[in-house]
Amino acid sequence: MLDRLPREVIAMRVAKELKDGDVVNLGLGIPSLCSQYVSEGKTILYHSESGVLNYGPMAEQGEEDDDLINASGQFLEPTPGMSFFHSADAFGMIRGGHIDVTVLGALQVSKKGDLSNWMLPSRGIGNVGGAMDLAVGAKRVIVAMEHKGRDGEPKVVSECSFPLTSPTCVSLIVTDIAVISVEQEGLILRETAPGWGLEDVQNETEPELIPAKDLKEIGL
Amino acid sequence: MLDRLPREVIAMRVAKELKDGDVVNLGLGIPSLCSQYVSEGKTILYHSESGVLNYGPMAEQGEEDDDLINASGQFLEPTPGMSFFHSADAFGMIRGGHIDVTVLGALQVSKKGDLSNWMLPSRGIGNVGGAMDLAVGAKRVIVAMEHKGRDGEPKVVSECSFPLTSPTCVSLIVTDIAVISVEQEGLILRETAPGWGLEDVQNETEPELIPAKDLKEIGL
Amino acid sequence: MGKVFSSFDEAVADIFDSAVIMVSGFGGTGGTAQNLIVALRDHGALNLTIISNTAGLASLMGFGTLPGHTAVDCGLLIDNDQVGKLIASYPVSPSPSKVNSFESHFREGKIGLELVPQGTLAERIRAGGAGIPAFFTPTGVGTQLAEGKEVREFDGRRHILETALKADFALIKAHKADTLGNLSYKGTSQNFGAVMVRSSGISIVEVDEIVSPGQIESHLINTPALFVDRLVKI
Amino acid sequence: MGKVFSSFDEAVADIFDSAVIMVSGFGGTGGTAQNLIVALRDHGALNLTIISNTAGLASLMGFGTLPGHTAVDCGLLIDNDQVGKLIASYPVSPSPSKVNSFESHFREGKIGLELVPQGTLAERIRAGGAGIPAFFTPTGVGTQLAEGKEVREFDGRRHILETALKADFALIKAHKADTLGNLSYKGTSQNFGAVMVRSSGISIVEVDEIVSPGQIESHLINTPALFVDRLVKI
Repeated sequence: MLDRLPREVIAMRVAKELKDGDVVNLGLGIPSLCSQYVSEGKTILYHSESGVLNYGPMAEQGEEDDDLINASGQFLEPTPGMSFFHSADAFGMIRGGHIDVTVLGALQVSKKGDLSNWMLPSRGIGNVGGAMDLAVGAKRVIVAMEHKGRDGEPKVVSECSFPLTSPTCVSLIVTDIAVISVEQEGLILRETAPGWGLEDVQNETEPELIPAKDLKEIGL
Repeated sequence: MLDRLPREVIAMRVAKELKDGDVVNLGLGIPSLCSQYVSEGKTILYHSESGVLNYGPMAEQGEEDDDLINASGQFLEPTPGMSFFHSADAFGMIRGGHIDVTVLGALQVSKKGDLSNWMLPSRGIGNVGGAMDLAVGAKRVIVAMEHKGRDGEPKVVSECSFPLTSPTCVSLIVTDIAVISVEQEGLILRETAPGWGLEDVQNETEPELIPAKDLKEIGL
Repeated sequence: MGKVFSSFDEAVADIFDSAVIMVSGFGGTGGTAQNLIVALRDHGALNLTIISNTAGLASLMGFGTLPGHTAVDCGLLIDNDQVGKLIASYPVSPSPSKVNSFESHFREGKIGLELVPQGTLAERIRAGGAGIPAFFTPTGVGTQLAEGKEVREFDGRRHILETALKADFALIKAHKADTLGNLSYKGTSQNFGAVMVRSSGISIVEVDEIVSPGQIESHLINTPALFVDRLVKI
Repeated sequence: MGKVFSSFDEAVADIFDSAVIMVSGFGGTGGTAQNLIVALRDHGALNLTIISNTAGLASLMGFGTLPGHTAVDCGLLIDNDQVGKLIASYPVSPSPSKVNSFESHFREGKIGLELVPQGTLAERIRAGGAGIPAFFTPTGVGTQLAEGKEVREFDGRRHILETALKADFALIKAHKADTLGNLSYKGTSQNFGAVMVRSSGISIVEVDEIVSPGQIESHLINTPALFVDRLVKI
């Protein structure tokens, strides 16, 4: 069996997409790991729906302050140049197109870039949180996720069967086996995990993948 | 000829209308004088469209700061408990119903309480400024003005012939000869300047005035 | 103009059955009016509509809560069967296996839900305070949360019409107040409170400290006094 | 991410003919980017659309201007025939006998005007920065400024639909900046600038001082860095 990349490596690959000066909002789970892997010399301004811009590392144990959290409820360390704002302004930034990149988890992504990430139909109720705002508002939406669900079902699908977060919003999908970009002509397979070929990835993907001319191994 | 009240006395009469704890926005001209005549013991929070709440006296000569002005461009003195905000918030306060009383000047007020105060038709162009927002947003609109125009024409009219600021917004009119409230049944003459009778005021007023049961001399 | 109340109970005493109540806080304890919520629980008003980002994540799972602390949030009012309807973006536990009282009440049909994207929730509350009855937003277009809503294109992009939210009361936590009602918050704890304070008929604010006017410097005031009706010191 | 420019001229060099430009300031010199306006005059871009509260009251009549000071404001660009259209709430002199260059250009048909109530102007600019393409407001209903606008009742009261304003550039004055782009303003000088900085493609800010991150304390930052593109020290 082929090796799948660990969560940290998915986050590393996503971190490569972040450019100097970008304003970035990281979702729960794998996305939240990305900030650890941004190369030095790049200044990234991290934004959180809790009402903070330019946060840095998490607070050390014993230094936690419940007036200083990110949207995952993690305690932040005070950072030079950090600023605070209320929720209407926090989402004005998102909806107004001031976030360059958001990295989100997903339950399903369709071949058109539709995103489903807020409700399992089996549960019948879910938390929408800020996901719809981010999916619609950020200039670039990157999905970071495992390629298959725990049930073994593909998560890159022809049509989302789960409730949508937003149609046609995802531009890049980074998983534990592949990097796929969403283009007008369809899903372009750009990179694969070491040892994985087009067919291996296709076997775990519902819609047809178009191999990139320069299809290569995932680079970090 | 009967004596007309000076501008200061009009302002004094309006000041009586302001209640302890009121948030008040004062327009240009006579309205701007009102704050000088509020009786001690009443706490009034003055709001200005320039982005300040709870301003106090004007700055002394030599103490002026162009980062501290009211909507009339007057320099303010720093005051304990004064706060600042941007223009969208300044008008959110107005439109959102957080201003208890605004005192405005007028070119015309109609018997239904329609207000015209932003453009002389003869000029063909005018400054709307914050007048429409205040007329629509404040809980109570008081007009403070001279009863007749410089041309001798009545300013309390049956229908406004000048461009409207807002329909049916004025609740009280205080002039140099009378205090008139705008009610469902029409304009009620509540008080008159010393020596002035119903007929004297009526002669300078286009629509019919209904004398209040307790019609009396203007009290300060 | 006495805004300072001497007890939490007194400050919530006139909250009536079926009132609409905004409750501040992002989900953790920061910015959550824990004492006012306890007072409202003790007060016992019923069939409340609660507008809140979550149904209480701090009390459920320690979200944004300091280690070793026991959190109070609007979950307490739901636990106590005082809530008939919730307007929120994050009403249930993130894990299906952990069921909060909102979710169980919801499945029993005892509580209604209006699920709102978080940014739309914040903007609807802001609109309520700013005299804007409705606005168009791109958020939610093409999803089940847009069902029944008016759709209109602007600049070639679809938007839906959302309406303002207002409340009879808001229960807010701030850091400091002066006796005029000016407020300052700490760090990320202004979140929903600094917006809700504008759109509630009566805003009730618990603070760590109440000082004289001038003791919060002008440029440190986050919420101008005109939005604040009642203050209680913790 | 170098946001700091070494000259006003360099900071406005790419402003193109027919650009839409927001200009901060309430009407006086406080909050008005006087140096950037001079640079834009020297630059000479033509047929600009200017979005500004006034057409320049400081230069016209010393409004909000310290005694003995000569003020620069967007009136300079109108004087210099660079403006094809003005979107403003207070475009002319308060006295008909004092005619500014906007009014004379307007009467000659050389400049267009969109007259907007001041609060609607501020809210339209905020909407432009917050991704809200349109909203309903009660301001202006029943007046000539509502002509041609959609009217709808909410809660029994008539409202009109207003659309967002955006710009290609904004010329803003703030007090301090750090090199990340965080801004603080003094007193009443945030007014329109703190909103315009959000709704312009490229925001250009002149400041009294540029410091390192951390030298403006977090709770003193009025405008978070993400809204700011270019900084020039006065």
